[in-house]
Amino acid sequence: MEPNGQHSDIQTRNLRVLEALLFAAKEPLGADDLRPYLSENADLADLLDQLQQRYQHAGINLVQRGEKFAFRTAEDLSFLLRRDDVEQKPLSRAALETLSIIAYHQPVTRSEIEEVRGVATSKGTLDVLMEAGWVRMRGRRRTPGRPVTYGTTMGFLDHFGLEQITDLPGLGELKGAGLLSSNLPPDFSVPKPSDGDLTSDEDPLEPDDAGDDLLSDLDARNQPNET
Amino acid sequence: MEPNGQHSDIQTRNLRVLEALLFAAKEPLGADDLRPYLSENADLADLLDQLQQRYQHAGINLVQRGEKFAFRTAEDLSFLLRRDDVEQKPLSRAALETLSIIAYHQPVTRSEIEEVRGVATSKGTLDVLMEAGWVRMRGRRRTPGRPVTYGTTMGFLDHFGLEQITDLPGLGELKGAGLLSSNLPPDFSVPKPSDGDLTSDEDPLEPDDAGDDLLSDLDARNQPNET
Amino acid sequence: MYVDVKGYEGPLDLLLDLARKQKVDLAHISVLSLAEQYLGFIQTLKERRIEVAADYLVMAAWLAYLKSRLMVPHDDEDEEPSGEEMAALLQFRLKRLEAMRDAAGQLVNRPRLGRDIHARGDPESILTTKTNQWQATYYDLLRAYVIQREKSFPQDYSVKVRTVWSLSEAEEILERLIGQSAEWVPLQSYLSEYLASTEERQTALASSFTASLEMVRQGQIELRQSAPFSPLMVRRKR
Repeated sequence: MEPNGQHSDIQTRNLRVLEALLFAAKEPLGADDLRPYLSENADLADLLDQLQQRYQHAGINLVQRGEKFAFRTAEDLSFLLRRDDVEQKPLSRAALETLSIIAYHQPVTRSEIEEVRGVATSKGTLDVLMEAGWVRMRGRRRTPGRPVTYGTTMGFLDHFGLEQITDLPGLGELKGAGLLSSNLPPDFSVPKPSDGDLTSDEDPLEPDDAGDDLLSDLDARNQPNET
Repeated sequence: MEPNGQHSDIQTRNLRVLEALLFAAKEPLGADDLRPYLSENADLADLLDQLQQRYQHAGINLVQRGEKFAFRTAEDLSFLLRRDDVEQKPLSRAALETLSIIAYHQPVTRSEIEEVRGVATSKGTLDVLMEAGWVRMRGRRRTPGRPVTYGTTMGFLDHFGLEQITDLPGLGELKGAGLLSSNLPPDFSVPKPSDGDLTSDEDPLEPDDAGDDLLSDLDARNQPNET
Repeated sequence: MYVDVKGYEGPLDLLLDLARKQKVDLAHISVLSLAEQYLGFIQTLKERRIEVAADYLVMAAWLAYLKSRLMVPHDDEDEEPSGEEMAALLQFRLKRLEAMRDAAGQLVNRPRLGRDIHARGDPESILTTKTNQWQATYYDLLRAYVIQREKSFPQDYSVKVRTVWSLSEAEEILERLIGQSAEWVPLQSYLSEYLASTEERQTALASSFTASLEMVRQGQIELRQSAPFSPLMVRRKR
């Protein structure tokens, strides 16, 4: 065999060994891990470079992590490694009630929701509504305690088939649909919801706003007496 | 783009997806695991064949294990990659014999295993093999006492590097010599081991079947007389 | 000869070991001498008062029977298996056990996963994102809103206590007001105190009129009205 052919045989073998080692390794491997398995005087950097090129367009790539190397799923295929497990659940009554108040009364604070509901609203209920993608924190009300204001989202409109939030039926329509009794107190009204820009008494949220309300616990405790 | 180019784009993508899925997984994957990620009407067998060829001379190969596929380091590199330290507690002679009897005679009942070995099988032996993931309870034989039938698993094929159960070493000679028949002396129909679907004389296991054999204790006791 | 019976995986294993010592192919083994060796071995164990498992004794009995069958010529009328058939059976079982042993040896020496061949060392696990998809209908939403708002309506529906004169109350009052007066006096003037209040006016009029009729019937008082809508006059009956 001519020297050149022999050289490329050794080269091929080195590449195969690297492939196998990197595949079987539990963690990225560095030069010290790899060199003992290669032929003497092998140019590790060059071999890794060749391997990197070989897998450049494959479903897996040879990636560098610091001084070490590992095979990883190609970034554009990373969706293959994610599974979405969707479980359909009916919304609890508390969540549904809270959602409806947010929808009509937005922008609304937690203590305002509680005022309408007559009971304290758990943070969990709001979390569920936010997880569902129907409710969002809009901003903070410019009142003492600066409570968070809640409103509905595009997802809310989508789910309930509304083109805009003002499509929610008003007083007359609710009565007309027989949902509301016609025997209403004279001062009864249904607010006109707005899910758009911040209102004049709302401040924007800080980028890292966790949405905690300073006074919410206090509010919640006082709630049952409040009505 | 001309239709042909488009076709090969889809083909390339399918191959990359298969590569990524098979590479990311430790266990062999089957059609059900792979097909959902491919383009509609993709020819899975053909794609796997292409992939197998692409990796034929690489340091890792695409191997078939029963109906499933996995990337494994190339067999000829084993002398380099051999890791004796990770070898689990070596199998006892009894376990190894039992394993090979199950592999070659499957589906096989405990009393048939005992008939071959001429000695009672302790329950622990089968447990060890099942815990290793090499042996499974397949069903129940349609004979008095309805004994459990045992067979090998995909994990068995994977561990011992067999594409399918018919690749067991020396299977042809054993068959030819009539040594795989459980009834003696060599009769006309020589069975072939089958690790697949239930055979005509097997019933499926109940979902909560604990694998107890009603007659097994009796069988074990009677064993030496039975011949 | 000293052999530890515990080293064997049962009587068949012992027989196989003895057969191998004949150093011939199992197909050409002398079953008769094999049976004799086995029986001799068991005998030795017994003489040394070594406890022998039942399995081995059962095999010994079978081999003793085999030996006797082999030594007498076969009778065609005999329904029992011939000595030759029994010997073939034993040979088959020994061959099969040996074959399984060889197979096990080949199997265990194959390139094995985790030792010679390796799977992906660092599998990229599949991340399962569990999402709840919440269900609610538009109708549910509106109902929920309306129910809550209706709950908040003022609940001051206190039942008005209406002042009503019962007939007996009216009779009592008239009795007291008319007293022993024998003069004709308008009924209304007796009731002026009560008629001033709008709440009592109707019931005072209605009940006292009805009561007065009852008192006339009882002969206690007399009533007189000179013309329609003129004042109703009342006096104690003499």
